[in-house]
Amino acid sequence: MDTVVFKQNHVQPLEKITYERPSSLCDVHTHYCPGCTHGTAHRLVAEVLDELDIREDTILVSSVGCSVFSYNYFDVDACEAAHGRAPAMATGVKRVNPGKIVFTYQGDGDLASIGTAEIIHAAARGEKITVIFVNNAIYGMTGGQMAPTSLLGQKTTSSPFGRDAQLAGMPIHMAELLAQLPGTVYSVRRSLHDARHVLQAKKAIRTAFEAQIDNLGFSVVELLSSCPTNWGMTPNEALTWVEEALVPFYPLGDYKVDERLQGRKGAPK
Amino acid sequence: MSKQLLKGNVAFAEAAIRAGCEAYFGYPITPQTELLEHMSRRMIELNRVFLQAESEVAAINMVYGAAASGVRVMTSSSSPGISLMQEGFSYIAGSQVPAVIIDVMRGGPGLGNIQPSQSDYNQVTKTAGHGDFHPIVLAPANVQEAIDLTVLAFDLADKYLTLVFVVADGAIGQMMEPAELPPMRELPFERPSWALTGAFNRERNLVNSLYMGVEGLEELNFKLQAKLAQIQREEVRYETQFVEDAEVVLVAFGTAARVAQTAVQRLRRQGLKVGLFRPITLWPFPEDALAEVSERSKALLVVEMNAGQMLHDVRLVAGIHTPVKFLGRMGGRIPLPEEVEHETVALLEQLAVAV
Amino acid sequence: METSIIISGFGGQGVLFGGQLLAYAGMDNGRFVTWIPSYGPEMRGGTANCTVIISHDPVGAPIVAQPDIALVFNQPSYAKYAPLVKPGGLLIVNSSIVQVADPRADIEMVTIPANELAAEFGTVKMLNMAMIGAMLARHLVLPVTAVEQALHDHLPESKKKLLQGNLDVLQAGFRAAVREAAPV
Amino acid sequence: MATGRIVIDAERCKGCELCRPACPQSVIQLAESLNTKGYRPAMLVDPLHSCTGCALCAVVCPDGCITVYRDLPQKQTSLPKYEMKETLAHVEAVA
Repeated sequence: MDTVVFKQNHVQPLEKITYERPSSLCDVHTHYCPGCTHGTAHRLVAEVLDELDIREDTILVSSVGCSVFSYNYFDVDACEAAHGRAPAMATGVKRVNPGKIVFTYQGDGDLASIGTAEIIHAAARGEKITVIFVNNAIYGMTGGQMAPTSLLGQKTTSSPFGRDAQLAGMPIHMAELLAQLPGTVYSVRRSLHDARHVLQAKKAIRTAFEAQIDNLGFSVVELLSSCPTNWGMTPNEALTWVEEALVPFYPLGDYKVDERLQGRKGAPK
Repeated sequence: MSKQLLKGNVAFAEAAIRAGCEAYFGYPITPQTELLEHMSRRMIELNRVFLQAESEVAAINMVYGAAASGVRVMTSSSSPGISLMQEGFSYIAGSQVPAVIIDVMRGGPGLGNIQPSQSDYNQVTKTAGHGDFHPIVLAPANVQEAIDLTVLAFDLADKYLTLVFVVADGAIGQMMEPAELPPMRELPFERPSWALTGAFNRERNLVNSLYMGVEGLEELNFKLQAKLAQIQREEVRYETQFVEDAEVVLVAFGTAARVAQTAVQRLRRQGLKVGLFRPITLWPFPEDALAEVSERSKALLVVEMNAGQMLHDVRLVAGIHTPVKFLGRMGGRIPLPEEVEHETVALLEQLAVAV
Repeated sequence: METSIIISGFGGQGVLFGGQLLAYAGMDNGRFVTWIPSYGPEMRGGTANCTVIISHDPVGAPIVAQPDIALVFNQPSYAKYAPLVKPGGLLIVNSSIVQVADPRADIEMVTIPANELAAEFGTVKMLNMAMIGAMLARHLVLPVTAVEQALHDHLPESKKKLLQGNLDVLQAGFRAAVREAAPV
Repeated sequence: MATGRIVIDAERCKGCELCRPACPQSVIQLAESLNTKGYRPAMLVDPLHSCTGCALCAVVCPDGCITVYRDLPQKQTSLPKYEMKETLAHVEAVA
């Protein structure tokens, strides 16, 4: 997509665009807080849709949580599911549109709490959908309550003394869990805390969509993400917390990569 | 096409298929399971979509997804499963996509039992989940009607972009009667313009029930109310028997109406002036027609297989001038014609004394 | 004219199919019919019963308090339905299993050894046909030829090889009931 | 060393500053003025033309505000800066 700028009366271009806003994003401003990496995740998905040239074939199933308005941000056909039900709704959409690309975009409360049955069974069936799972260890939209993925000791508005395993159980590792299911062909965890990891995340998202294009089965990318507002940090402090607290507890890695996906961008070497 | 001896549940399923149902999502629950089983075989044979979901909650949300994609889709369940689906109904209502739900009711509350009941009247007619909405609710009283109303349900769902329920009690689901199936309809080649099919050479489509602004949501509600008003004007259905000169009119739907019909026929043979009013659409409730009947008669007797749910709608129509009595059996019990006769005769005697 | 029939036994005695066969025969002869089973946990290995109504008019209530006819295949069914038969009605009892106690004077009762008849003329699984045959001998609800035709037309394809056996047992039940009715 | 520049959509920018530490050349700062939303948007402050067009700022930008340009190698000796700016302004105006 290189765009070149020509100097008048010169044959040679002066400069070229090497990075621009992906066309699969709508030309609107998002409602996300400053520094929220939801925006980054959106951009990566849109870049992948552009690169694979599948925007016109893609249907988004939004979920409930901070990303509830994601249907306003992607320039694709979209619907909005009930809280946690995106994988079920996506199943309905995909089954009657088997040639289309269907993805859900879900947060941790949606996917790992209220919607665990739906995500587990969509994966178990090998539903040919792609799931973008944004894990920021907190309920953002409702104002910072404890999430199923909140860390032990993490203070939230509903765990004011820090998450206590006796009281609230242990955080849940979804990428590992979903990798256990035979219908899953791709389950990986990436992080969005710096440029290098963002680029790795994009490769994984691309592979996840390729898995669907090739009709292989269920693919999911868990993205460790930040919530500066509810964590009470600056955006850059929040990214540091992702790196120093979330990444050690939620190890980045490839938990399942179907052999048919080996050797692609984002697949392990 | 000649008549076949068909089980109600099978009739629902095959009628849906012939009406052009392209996708079915469901979860087993007695007493509607034969419906799901029939779908599991026939839909696959026809290369259509059948999926046994992990729960009723998932099933209705799969229905929502397929409905948003513009195909004829349905699910079926029974009372506790319908309770679970209420979330999905509400989203479907708010999104204005068409879907058909078959509810073969059983006794409640709670897990209740699997015997025939009309326990879901309130939960299907009064609203779909939270919010201000009424699905269209059709109530067959025999297997032929189960077929005809299922076909109608798909047509109404498409016409009004709404949820349509066909509600039967377990007896109608389990019973076999001679009935005639309609011919198989061709499936449409094209999806509606609003459907989710990928934004190829067009603006993107959005199917959604979320309106953060007050104005937007109120505007949606005005639209929904206008649609419901139109349905109330145009889609009322009911049946009457012997109401012209009836002193007491029995009001009942589904299996209860069949029992009432037997009672009415026996009492007529004894020369007693009794009639039957049977709502076929439970929503829209046939208010005007019943009001007319109620004005002519001395009393109404509502017969239901619940503690009195339609009763309240009848009372609203009858007002304070026509007494409304109630006979209900609960817990999966079907009232017997003898009970209904007895109650009707007692009511006639009371009226005679009062005069 | 409406005739209600309850057929009751335990799962595997062909109670439900027997009822369906009568419904088919009624339908094919231009009658209004309903068939409704008891359904529930008891159908999974316990007692099973169904109600069939055959009528010249559209059928209202699909269940009855007092059937015109009851076919009881086992002891619990006898205990439950013998008292319910309408006065003047007909009770067919499978005497291979049922011990008759306190026979009612106000109904007609026919006892036939359905298991033995079925085993002799077909297989023991066909006892439902013996019971139906006996009923047809004593009640004019349908001609026996109508039920024979229904067997021809509606026996599932997988059971077609059992057709002749079923017809034979039906006839055997019919004859046994005629014999029983003859004055001693 | 390659050279380039970035254009930041100041109205879209929420001033989160994630791009600042991401920039190896430290040529991004927040503006003193506010955009219409009330944020101090990021801006390129690159008097020495040390931006390499590496795009790391754009990679971390959650709001997709940053377009990155990289200068192409020229056969003739590099044009004076003022001429290029004028040309670009002209081209953008025409576009």
